[in-house]
Amino acid sequence: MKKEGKEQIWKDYQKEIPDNDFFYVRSCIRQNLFPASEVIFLKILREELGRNVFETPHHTTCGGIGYHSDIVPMETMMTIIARQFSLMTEAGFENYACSCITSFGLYSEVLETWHHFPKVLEKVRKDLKEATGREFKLPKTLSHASDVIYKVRHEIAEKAKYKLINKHTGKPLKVVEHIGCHYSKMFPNKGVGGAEYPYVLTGMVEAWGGEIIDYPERRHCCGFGFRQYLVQANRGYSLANTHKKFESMEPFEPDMIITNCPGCPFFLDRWQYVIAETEGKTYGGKNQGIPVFTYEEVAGMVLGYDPWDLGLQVHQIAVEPLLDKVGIPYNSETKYLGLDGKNLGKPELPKNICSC
Amino acid sequence: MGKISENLNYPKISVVVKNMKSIAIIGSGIAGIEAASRLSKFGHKVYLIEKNSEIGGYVAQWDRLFPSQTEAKTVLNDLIKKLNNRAEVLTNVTVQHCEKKDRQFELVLTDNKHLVVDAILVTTGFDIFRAERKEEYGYGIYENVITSSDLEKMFAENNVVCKNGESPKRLAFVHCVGSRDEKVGNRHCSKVCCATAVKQACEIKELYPSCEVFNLYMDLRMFDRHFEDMYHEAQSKYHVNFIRGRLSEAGENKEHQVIIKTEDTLAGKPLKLTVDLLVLMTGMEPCYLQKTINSKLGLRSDTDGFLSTKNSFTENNLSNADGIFVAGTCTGPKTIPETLADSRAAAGLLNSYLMS
Amino acid sequence: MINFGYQRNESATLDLDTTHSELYKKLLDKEPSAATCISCGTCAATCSAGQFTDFNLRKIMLLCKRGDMQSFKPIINRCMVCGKCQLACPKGVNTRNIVLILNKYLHAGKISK
Amino acid sequence: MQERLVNSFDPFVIPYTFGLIFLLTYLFIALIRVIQALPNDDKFKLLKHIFSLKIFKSMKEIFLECLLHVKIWKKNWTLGYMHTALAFGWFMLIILGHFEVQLFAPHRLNLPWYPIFFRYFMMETETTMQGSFFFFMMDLTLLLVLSGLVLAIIKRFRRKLFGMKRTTKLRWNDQIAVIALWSIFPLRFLAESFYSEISGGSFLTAGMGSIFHWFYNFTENEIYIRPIWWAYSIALAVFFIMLPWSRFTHILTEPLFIIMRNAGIREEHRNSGYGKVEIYSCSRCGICLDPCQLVSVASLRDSAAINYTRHLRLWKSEKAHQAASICLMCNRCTKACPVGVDTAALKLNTKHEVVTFHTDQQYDYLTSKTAESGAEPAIAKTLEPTDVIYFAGCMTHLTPATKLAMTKILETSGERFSFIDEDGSICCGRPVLLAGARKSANELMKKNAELFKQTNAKILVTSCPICYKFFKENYDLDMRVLHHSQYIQELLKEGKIKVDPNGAKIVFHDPCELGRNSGVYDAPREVLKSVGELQSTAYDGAESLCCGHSIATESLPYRKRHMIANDAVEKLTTDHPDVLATACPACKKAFSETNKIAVKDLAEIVAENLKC
Repeated sequence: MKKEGKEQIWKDYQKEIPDNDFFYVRSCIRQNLFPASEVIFLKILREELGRNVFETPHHTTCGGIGYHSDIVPMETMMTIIARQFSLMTEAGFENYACSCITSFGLYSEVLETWHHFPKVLEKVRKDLKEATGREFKLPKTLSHASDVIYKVRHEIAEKAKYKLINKHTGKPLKVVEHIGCHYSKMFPNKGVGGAEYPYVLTGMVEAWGGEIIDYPERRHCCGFGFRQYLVQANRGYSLANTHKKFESMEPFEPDMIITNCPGCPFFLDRWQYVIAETEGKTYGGKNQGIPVFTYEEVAGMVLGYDPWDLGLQVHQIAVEPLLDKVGIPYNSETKYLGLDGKNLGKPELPKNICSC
Repeated sequence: MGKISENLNYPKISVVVKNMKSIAIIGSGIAGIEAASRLSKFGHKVYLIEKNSEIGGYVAQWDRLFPSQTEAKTVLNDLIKKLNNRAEVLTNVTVQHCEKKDRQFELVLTDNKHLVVDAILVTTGFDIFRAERKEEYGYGIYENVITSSDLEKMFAENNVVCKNGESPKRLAFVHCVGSRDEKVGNRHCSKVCCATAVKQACEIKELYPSCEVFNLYMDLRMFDRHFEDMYHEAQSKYHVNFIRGRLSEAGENKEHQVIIKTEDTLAGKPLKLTVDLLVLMTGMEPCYLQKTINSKLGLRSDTDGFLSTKNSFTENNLSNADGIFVAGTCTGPKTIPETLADSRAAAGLLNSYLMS
Repeated sequence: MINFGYQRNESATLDLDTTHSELYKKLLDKEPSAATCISCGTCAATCSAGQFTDFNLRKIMLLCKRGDMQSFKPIINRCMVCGKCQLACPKGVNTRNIVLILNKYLHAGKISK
Repeated sequence: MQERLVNSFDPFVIPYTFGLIFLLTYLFIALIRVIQALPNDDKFKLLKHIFSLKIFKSMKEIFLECLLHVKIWKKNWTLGYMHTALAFGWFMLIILGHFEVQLFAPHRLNLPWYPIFFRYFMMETETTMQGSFFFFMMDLTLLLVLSGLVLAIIKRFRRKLFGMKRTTKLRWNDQIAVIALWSIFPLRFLAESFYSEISGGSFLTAGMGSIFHWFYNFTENEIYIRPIWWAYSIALAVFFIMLPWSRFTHILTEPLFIIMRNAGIREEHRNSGYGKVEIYSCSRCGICLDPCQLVSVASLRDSAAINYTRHLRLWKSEKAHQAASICLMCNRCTKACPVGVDTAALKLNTKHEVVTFHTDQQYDYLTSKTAESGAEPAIAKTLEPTDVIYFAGCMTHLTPATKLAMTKILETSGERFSFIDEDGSICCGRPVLLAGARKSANELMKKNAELFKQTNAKILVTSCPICYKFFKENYDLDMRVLHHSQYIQELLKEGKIKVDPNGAKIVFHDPCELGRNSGVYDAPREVLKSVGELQSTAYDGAESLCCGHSIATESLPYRKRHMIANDAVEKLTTDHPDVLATACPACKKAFSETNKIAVKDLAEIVAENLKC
């Protein structure tokens, strides 16, 4: 694939990302799946880079899972989002940043709807006012948390202790980037680099020394797809999608996968285990998977945080081989210790694939 | 305006032709008429030989022409007007005998008239496939099965009705009747039937807006300028139903409606349809007299029965015999503009031949 | 191997990279006219068996060309071999022989060279 | 007549004797194997036939066909004479030889070489002249054989004199056998001529002998004389040894074949023994080549009956299958075969070997709703009782004029009828049987029969000769089965319909399945004569051509079919009829596609001229 061609496209999709003063909202599920990611995000921005990020415990879900599962109606969802915006307004912020891709897609959709149908916006204002007495302003900017990290990627690179380079060979790590579908597939101009060749994660990986690989099914969904996973009868379909992606990337021998969505890293990670346990197939060599990371985890890694503080021990696919490649030290003894230093217990490890 | 175009079309050189040459044109369809008017303008003596009592060929039978819906009459009258009685028209005769003497030809016509000409232009045209030969389609057996030329006559007489005099509520066109059909010995595509069928479908809808119209096609060949527009109009304006499937057999019910059997190849299921009127899009075949004419003039036909040309790219107006030129549909199916262009090209070529 | 209560769905893609139309090549070798089919559907329209079953020669030939034998294997012997399709085919394809060859291959497992 | 030598043996008889013993041993084993392969009831039939008076009928047939070759005489006199001269002549040489030994040296009968080399061991004394009659007879027979031989050699180069456009090509095994056969008699002639001065001879041998002596007066001890006996013996030995591996096997198998056939044994199962005998009874005479349209029109020589049997003999089952699956099964070859080899049955067996696609689910959709499409089953509809059922047949639906004509005729006749396959039908099963699938055919037959029985009809009329043959011969129906030509003939005869003659010139083409394969020749002609002027052609009746669209052929390419149809139309229309009539939808389609002449089904012609 021609890099120049992609650069041509990236030029056309440059969104405005503010530099400071963010109103940050968390994802419903990431805290369970990748508990340290959001904490690391705040830590990097606030402590490493001295940015002002506001967070409130009063914010709720955006309603996205319910909305995409046909449970929450659109009006309800819009009112929930209006309430989030009122929290931002009340806190005096206008740069809205969210951790979740589904939320990001939903906010984009709602803002776009209100833009084209002002009457709907009026009704939502009225409904919110009646229900909660709150009022809101529309955010000036809407960023996904990965946009923010993308914005500060060079600052992180300057402070980095490690580079995404294989210390044994000296060559850049081969990284697969996977963007959440709702990041820019619905509104290409809302994502960095557009929908076809999004640049947001590529930019980070390039800045931190890695090399992005292109593979045929790069655009394909990770397989989450809400209904496809939530209903057990449909899970075979979800699995088939993930399988298709891995079959497609396998020949490129990727060292790791970086993602920016709550669902994607989870499914790309856990389905590798399911495929290994049902079909005996692994994609990172014999009994080895391809480790999957969120962008915050990768940022934390290059900044030299303790891998266990990044929550890498809750991954399915063992991360140690990757840490070894980059040369990040880790202590196997402390792997399963909680924040309070107590032993969390060691999980039962599967037979067919090397796990955490 | 008219004068300017006349002058542009016919260069002054025509006036200064000194030794007048003579040409026999066999066939007075549009190709023959157009060539005759060009050649006579160049100052040559033209004999237009016609087997029927009227000139104009098949175009005289048509009502309106695709894709512009121009009346065929108008086109033909224009052509005849341009000819301006400059050619000697010999009707109700065919060539009985032909002998080449030096560079001249001596022709004996069926009325024993002798002509000595310097060159011959063959514009014998085509014949319409006899639909009776596809017995399974029931032409001549079922009263409500007609051909496209029958329908064209009905349009001209403004009397498009079923046998019982009622207007059709449901009507189907069958494409490729006698074309692309190994079983009737016609492997070629007749080129004009697809466009004709779409044209006639629109005309039916124009006439009877509530009539349901179906076009059963194998491949829809909308190859020329504005054809695709016509097709688009048939879909968007007239809601003509297009079914990709070829008729296998037709039957008749008690009400003398036609029951047709086809496969909807896109749905992948056999399809049954009862229509009030079934129109068979009969294709083009070599003129039934072509073989006789070939034997008299020493011409050759290709395996498809249409006349061979010396070279299908650069010498497609030259026959295998020196001094005998060919133009129009006798060398393969053509649309009206193609036929006219071809006969103009032949006339130009003939002129330079005669002047050399 | 663990049973999770669900299985990965088989791909519905006609994957021409991994499937090989061996059967079609054999078919062409034995019945060259198979190559001249234009998928017009006349055979399927006139078919006696097709009125009652999913037997559809046009589709079968297409799937055979695409290397997907499994999907028509169960129905290929539904044909009564009456030859009506052959009489109706505008391209002179030996449809009957095609059915017989595919049958021989898929149901008897042998096909003479 | 006396023995010339004290010794009754000479080394040159060894090759001959060895060859003979080999041949007899081979024959014995082959016979045992054939009989073993016969199903038990066929063995019983054979025994019953041999020990009944009917065996004399077989004997007569063997004499007429194997020796005199009467059927070949009927085809062409020269060809017939050639076959008779060789077969009957040689047979007589053997018989007469044995008579001589029996009469003049009965104590030597146990020596198999004695009758063959009689003139070497025995001599005529001038005083008795006892053997002169036999010597004369032997010379006469030898002359007969030699004349046949001369013709056989001429035939290799000028086959048209024998009424054959094509003849067989010889393979190496046949070539050796033919060379051996061709040398036997000239060598015998030479040997006996040289010895005529010593042993005596008649007009031929003695005459030739004296010519030799006129040139050069040799004695028996001359070095070049005895080797001729050696050569004669070796030629015989080579021929005997090659016989089982050459076309000449038929000399020995044909009598057995005739006996078995007359015993009522038929080829029903592969490897039944009868089939083997049948294959080896093919003399590869090549008479079947010319009638075969695949050979004469489509240039597909490999599929001719003789080549098919050759493939079987050589165990080339794939090639045999190819030949069987391309065959039109028009049976013109069987009709022409002087031996009566019925390759149609053999070919069905060949196809049956390969075709095994029957499964229990194959046709279940005909009686029960299938899960796949959910369409109503074909046979579930109940049929009303009626007198006459009309079954147009699958293909007649593609010639709707025939179907409409039949409906009109049936309506005019006033008979109570029902058109049972108006909305399509189950196939009769013959096409699938012809493709070799017996079980599948049985299933279709069973289902159709059930359907027909519901109507309690007395007559089943069909427009398709393929269906007709099958309904008539393979279905066990409790009703009369008529082809529509027969039914129309009956209606005309009974006055239920009347026609106005229109005087059109009509040529009738006999469909293979109706004519040659079902024996219905007269009904269609009678019907057509009532309407127009029926022209006869060289291809009437059993001589009729195939239209090329036979349902039996599987792999014949369309263009070849079309060539056959074109050729047939040209041959049938030399007298420029107004219309070419036929009585089969496939023939009608085939001929219509040539676009040369108006082609009509006879039902159409009748319907057009019905007097209402």
